[in-house]
Amino acid sequence: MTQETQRKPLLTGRNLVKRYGRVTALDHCDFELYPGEILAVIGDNGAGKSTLIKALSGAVIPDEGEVTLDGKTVHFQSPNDAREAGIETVYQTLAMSPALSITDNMFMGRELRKPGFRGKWLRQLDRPAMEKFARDKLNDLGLMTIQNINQAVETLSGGQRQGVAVARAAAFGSKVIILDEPTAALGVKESRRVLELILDVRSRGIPIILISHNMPHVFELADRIHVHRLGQRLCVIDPKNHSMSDAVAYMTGAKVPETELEPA
Amino acid sequence: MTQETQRKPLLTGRNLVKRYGRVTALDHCDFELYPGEILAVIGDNGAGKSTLIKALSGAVIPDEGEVTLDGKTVHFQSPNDAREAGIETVYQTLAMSPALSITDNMFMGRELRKPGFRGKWLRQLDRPAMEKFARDKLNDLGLMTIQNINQAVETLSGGQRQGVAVARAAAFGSKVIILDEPTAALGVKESRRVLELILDVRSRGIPIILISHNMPHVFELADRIHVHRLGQRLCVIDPKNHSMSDAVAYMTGAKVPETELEPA
Amino acid sequence: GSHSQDVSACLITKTDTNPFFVKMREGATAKAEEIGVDLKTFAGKFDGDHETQVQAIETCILDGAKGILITASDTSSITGAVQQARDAGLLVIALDTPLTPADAADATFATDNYLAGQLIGQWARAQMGDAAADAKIAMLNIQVSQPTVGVLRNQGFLDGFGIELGDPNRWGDEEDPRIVGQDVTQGSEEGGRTAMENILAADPMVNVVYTINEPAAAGAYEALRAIGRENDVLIVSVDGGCPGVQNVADGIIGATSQQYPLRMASLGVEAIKAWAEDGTKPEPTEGKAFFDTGVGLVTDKPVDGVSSISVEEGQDLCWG
Amino acid sequence: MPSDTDNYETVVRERRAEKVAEFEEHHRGFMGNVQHALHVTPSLVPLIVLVASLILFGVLLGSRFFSPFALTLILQQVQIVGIVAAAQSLVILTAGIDLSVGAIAVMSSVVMGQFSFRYGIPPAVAVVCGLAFGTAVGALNGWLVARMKLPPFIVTLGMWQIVLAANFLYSANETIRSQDIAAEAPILQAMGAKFEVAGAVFTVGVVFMVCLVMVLAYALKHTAWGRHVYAVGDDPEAAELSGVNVKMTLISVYALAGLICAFAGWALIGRIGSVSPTSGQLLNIESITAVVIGGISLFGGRGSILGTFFGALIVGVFTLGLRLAGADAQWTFLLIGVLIIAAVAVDQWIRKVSA
Amino acid sequence: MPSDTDNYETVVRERRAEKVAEFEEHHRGFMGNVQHALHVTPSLVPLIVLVASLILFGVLLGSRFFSPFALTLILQQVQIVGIVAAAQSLVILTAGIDLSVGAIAVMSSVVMGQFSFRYGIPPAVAVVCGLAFGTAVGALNGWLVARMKLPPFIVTLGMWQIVLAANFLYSANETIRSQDIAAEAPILQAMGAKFEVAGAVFTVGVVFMVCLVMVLAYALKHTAWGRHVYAVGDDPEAAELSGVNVKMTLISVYALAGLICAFAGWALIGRIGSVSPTSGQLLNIESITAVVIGGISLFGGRGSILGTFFGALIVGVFTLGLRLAGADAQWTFLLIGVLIIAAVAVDQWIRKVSA
Ligand SMILES: Nc1ncnc2c1ncn2[C@@H]1O[C@H](COP(=O)(O)OP(=O)(O)OP(=O)(O)O)[C@@H](O)[C@H]1O
Ligand SMILES: Nc1ncnc2c1ncn2[C@@H]1O[C@H](COP(=O)(O)OP(=O)(O)OP(=O)(O)O)[C@@H](O)[C@H]1O
Ligand SMILES: O[C@@H]1[C@@H](O)[C@H](O)OC[C@H]1O
Ligand SMILES: [Mg+2]
Ligand SMILES: [Mg+2]
Repeated sequence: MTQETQRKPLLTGRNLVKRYGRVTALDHCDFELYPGEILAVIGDNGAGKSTLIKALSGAVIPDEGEVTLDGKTVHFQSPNDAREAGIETVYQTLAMSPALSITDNMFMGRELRKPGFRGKWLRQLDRPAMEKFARDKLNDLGLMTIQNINQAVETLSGGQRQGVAVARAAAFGSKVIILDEPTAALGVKESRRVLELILDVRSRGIPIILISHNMPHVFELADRIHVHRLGQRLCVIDPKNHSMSDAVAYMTGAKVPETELEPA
Repeated sequence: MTQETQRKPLLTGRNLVKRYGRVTALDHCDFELYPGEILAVIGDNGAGKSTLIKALSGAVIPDEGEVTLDGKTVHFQSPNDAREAGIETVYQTLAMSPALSITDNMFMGRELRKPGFRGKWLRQLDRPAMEKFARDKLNDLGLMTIQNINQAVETLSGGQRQGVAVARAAAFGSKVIILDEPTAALGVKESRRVLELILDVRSRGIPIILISHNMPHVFELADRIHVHRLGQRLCVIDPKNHSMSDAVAYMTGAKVPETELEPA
Repeated sequence: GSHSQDVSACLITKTDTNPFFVKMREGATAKAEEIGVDLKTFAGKFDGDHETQVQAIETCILDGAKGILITASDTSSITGAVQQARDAGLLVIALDTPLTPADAADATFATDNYLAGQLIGQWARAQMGDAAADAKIAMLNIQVSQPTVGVLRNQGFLDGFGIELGDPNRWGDEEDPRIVGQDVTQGSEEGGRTAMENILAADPMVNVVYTINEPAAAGAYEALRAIGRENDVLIVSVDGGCPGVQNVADGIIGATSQQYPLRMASLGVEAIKAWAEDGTKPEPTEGKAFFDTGVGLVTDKPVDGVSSISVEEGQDLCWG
Repeated sequence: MPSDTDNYETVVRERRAEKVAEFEEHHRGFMGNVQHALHVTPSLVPLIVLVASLILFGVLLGSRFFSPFALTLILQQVQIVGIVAAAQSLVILTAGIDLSVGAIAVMSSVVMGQFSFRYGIPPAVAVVCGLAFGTAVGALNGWLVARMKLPPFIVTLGMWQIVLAANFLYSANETIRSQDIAAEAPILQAMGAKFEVAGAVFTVGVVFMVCLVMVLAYALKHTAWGRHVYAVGDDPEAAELSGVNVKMTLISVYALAGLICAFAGWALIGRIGSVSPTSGQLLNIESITAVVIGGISLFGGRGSILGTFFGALIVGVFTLGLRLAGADAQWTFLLIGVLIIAAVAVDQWIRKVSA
Repeated sequence: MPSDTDNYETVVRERRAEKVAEFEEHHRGFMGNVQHALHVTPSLVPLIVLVASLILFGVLLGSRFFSPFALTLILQQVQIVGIVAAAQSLVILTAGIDLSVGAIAVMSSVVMGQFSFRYGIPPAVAVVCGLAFGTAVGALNGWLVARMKLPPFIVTLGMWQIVLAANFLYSANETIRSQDIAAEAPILQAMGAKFEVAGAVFTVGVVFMVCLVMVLAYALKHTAWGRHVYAVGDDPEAAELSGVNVKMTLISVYALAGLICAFAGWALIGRIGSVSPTSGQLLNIESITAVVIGGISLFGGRGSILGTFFGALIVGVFTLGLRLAGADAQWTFLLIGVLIIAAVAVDQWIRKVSA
């Protein structure tokens, strides 16, 4: 990965701190994402992974520290700011409106309007186009067991919901895609589709941050692995030089990494 | 497992049907759980696994079909009925009250009262006892990164929440314990603890229904595997005679099982 | 404060959204300033809100006032608090509405609401002549709780019109078929219009309309105008506010019984001042339990046997 | 026991052109179709209750009730509540509540009246000022809710008191008479203008109410803004995370509600002829009642504005029907209470049967 | 690339006596401690607002306000609202709302009065009948909400109209005079009995209110029932799934609320001396205001009943303070509106700073 050390990171966090009352979820944490890579973030439950990516995507405003995108410091005030900058996130809690349909949820905040007068003046939504797009994206994930694209999201099974969220991010992310445990509720087949999708996305040149507890998946996909422990980045490892056992040992504290940080 | 064929099933479902509007989530499905076993239920997303266990645990009232416990037909009208019959369930959605504390949630519906006058007449809760118990159970799961047992559940990370729910079921189940994807959001270490806990529970003689998408875990623990597909039981396989590839092939429809049902 | 030499007094009205009480307050404030009384004003939140009035009385006692002028929202419920004030050495004068019993207050300056109703009833009957025998009467009352002011005017009207009353303490129990409908209006234009429409839907041939007050009358008129019957229906009302009297002039209302809130207010303020200075209490009108501040029937079409004043006179005396 | 190392994922590695999974379609038949329609069209249930109550009173009262006069009278009587309830629906869909609707309507009408008569501003301009006033108060509500994150109930409760008191202080409790308005500023009564179609009398206000409901129904269903209103009401955090500008959506909803209430104030002048600062005191409770009978959840995100419209009509039908059937005011009040509960019970029952 | 088959799970196979994970404890200091206290005790915020408003009026008005008499007067003036708001809190904690509280209170007092006077039932028995009546209406509310699954807003709105109209019909709008009650049924006025402690005047009703709040605070915090009330309000489905008897909890809450309202009705007789069917019309809005100023969420499951108590007192302090300061009624009304919003804004601000 030495070629990468020359490259400038696309998205960074420096010294990020986030406290919730007595709990320090992020404790002076650093972070880098390089162009075109798949970076996995692993760590115990409660280590602060979700908080870290929320701080990067505007969903949480860190108490201290700074975030840069393309070398420029950014101050996202809301996830919308981050989305406008091209960062698309699938949150662990999925962030969907239960009573609305799958299509509505996929296009939330970037709806398509009918062409011509009806779209421009009556601001009418182009439902057929939106439905077709949604159906295609779900098909890609092998989620065609969903019987009705206009079904309310609250009537979907846990895995189906996750599939919809991932499809949404993959369809719209332009600069960075962040996936917080995207396959947690997915079946074997559906997980596999998501992994393929992640590789598809990378081949479009878009870097991905992947949080996952599934070590085989992490080691299969990741270019680099950020190991998170007790609110901090413990080390970054190269999956080609480390075993899954090493990674698990680091993140659980069973073993201390030799060098604090591997060359990133 | 021939010795088991002689034994009477503890919990059965016959011909269960559940429709949601246009969707048929359970389509004349059968089910058996034998005493002392770990039965895994696997299937694609949306196959109807959660609906099946909800029908068994009173959370959903099936449109058709019957459920028996210990050979007697039961008509659970609410999860409470099932709990009183000794069936404890961890639902996929976890079923916790976000604003209440971990302790409150663990003891919901079976709170401990202070001994003597204060408990009997003032009906005062025995908080210290409840807190100690909760702390011990979470310790068993290695969830001591939870810093405060009186933290509101909504402030826990996804994995921490799941840990609390599993600890609750394991602590109170007396006849059957049902776990719907108990490790989906858990880290490597925490998942391992849950697996150990499941084995602990079985060694106490209590049978377990385990829904999981994690094949290695399923094959490690299960005595029998119920493969669910399109709202029905496709087959029941013995993990000792089948490979994970077989199981995945059956549940995704890539392969059709030879005999409709293996001897259970 | 700077008025420490002054006598201080309180005025507590039923509401201060009804122009009647607004004018009463303005009159009292002007009088108080003129004779050097420090006046604080209070009001309930809606007509019938006696709890807020109780709180106001307590505040006045606490504040060291010499006397209280009150238009009671509930004439008997308020007596406990009034007694407390009197025990604390305050002079309590009921305005507009006598307490039950009337001697619960030290004095009362009020309109005779039953008489106000009677006058418009008599006038309407005389106006119709023989047709009164098969009149079709709509009664637009105040609200479902049947407060005394509404009952007195309603029953007074029916009595004046020559209709046999049932229980004189409530409306709605009369048997006379000439009453084609009763409804409630909240004493507002909107309520007046809706209530009138409801009764018209039941019987479009209504020809006499009693209204609790002039806003309700204005609303009823709009409903009649909407079906083109505004010219063949007689509307009578109570109050004598300036817009109401103008409506009499314009022929919208046939006659209205005028009350004199300014007179009540200034008499009340003077009485408290007098009492603070030499301990004299005002006396009630001969033959009545209260000091009657009078009521005048305002109409341009006087009838025999019912004394009335002209619209011009009414306009001179009108309030608000 | 097969080893942990069984490479089972290869089974799903190649993407097969898989037949789309389909469950046995449960045979529907007529009742099934009805149930499905009820399921996907939430406003159908209040519509059924409305039709049932029309039939009930039609049978009870015959042509007295089933006349063009009586039926259009109901429309006229519900127009103010109907307009205000449309505003209330928007706010309630965002999981808020607006207790200031009545006060805004009345104060807007007072602004229109006083600006014309006290300051001699051209009446048409005064109307615009009144509409602007309503919008401004609504926007202030929205700002307090969205930016200051105060609970809508409290914001609008406080605003209700403030606007109502300001209304009385500003108007000095003076009514502007219908005759004066007709003479000098007839445009203030424009919403009361009548026209007849085959014995049925409609007013501009009634037409406005119907158009308003249709436009809002369209906007809620077929524009991005409408979808965002639902999303915000459903789960504001999720909406924010998935890219909705929650704050602007909320502010726009409250401001629009204020504007609609100001229109209701204008319609109020049309209906009662005069400008009276004491009007509209029951609009809060009546509008919320219409919304809830119409099936919109007070927890936001669910229901349709057409339902609200039917809800307002249901109350109107019962009120007039009971009065015509001879119930006195107190009994009408009591029976409306029973019917509010019954209407919603029927609603629940239909939903359950059709679930 | 390491193989998929790396048996990484062995790393975590043996359970190690692991040191409990601890994050660096953020240094707290004085402000930190204050913030923490605010965080864990939700009723502290309204308490602070209350104390601030007491100080404000104390400075403005001096000893006229800061006398034992004036301060206990506030208690007397808020007692009815305070009692009813306690009932309202319970219902709102379950994510419901009770619009029938005022009507239940009044009708219960009418039952107590009319049973004694019209039927000559011994007054003590009549009081019990009144309490039973309130409980029954509350239980009916609860039954409709829990069993019939009707929205609480609608159920209690309908019940409000029904009970209020029944109240007027049954009482024939007659007030039972204070003097008659004192002579023939003094127990009806028992809640109004006064006693003095060092210049401060207390009534039995005030003591009842304070005790009621304490008992309910205890029950909500330290009994299983109380925890279930919160759980039901938080997420009824989750509560049901985790073993709470949601229906019985709801019915018990509404029935208890009815009983408490009936006590409020009794206290009402004590306060005004007479039995008047027109009392209590503002209790709905006033009790809800107290609850919300006290920091209980209208969406259920969050807040404390002590907060409600302070909320009621805040309104009482402002009302008396403004009156004493000489503000006229409309200005008082307007300022209370401003203060409702301001109190909650301060509350939000404190919470934000202490988050
Ligand atoms: N809103 C909140 N309020 C209080 N504490 C919080 C909040 N959100 C997270 N925390 C705490 O911060 C810590 C880190 O949480 P976070 O969700 O980032 O963990 P995570 O690494 O994503 O865990 P998991 O793998 O279980 O998802 C946890 O201890 C959690 O309890
Ligand atoms: N409340 C509901 N309303 C409508 N449809 C529902 C409802 N609950 C479940 N379904 C539908 O029933 C089918 C089965 O859902 P279920 O949750 O049982 O699947 P599952 O096998 O547990 O899937 P997963 O592995 O993703 O959890 C799905 O198609 C789902 O959309
Ligand atoms: O006398 C008053 C009357 O004139 C007003 O219209 O309503 C209230 C009454 O007390
Ligand atoms: Mg996480
Ligand atoms: Mg499931």
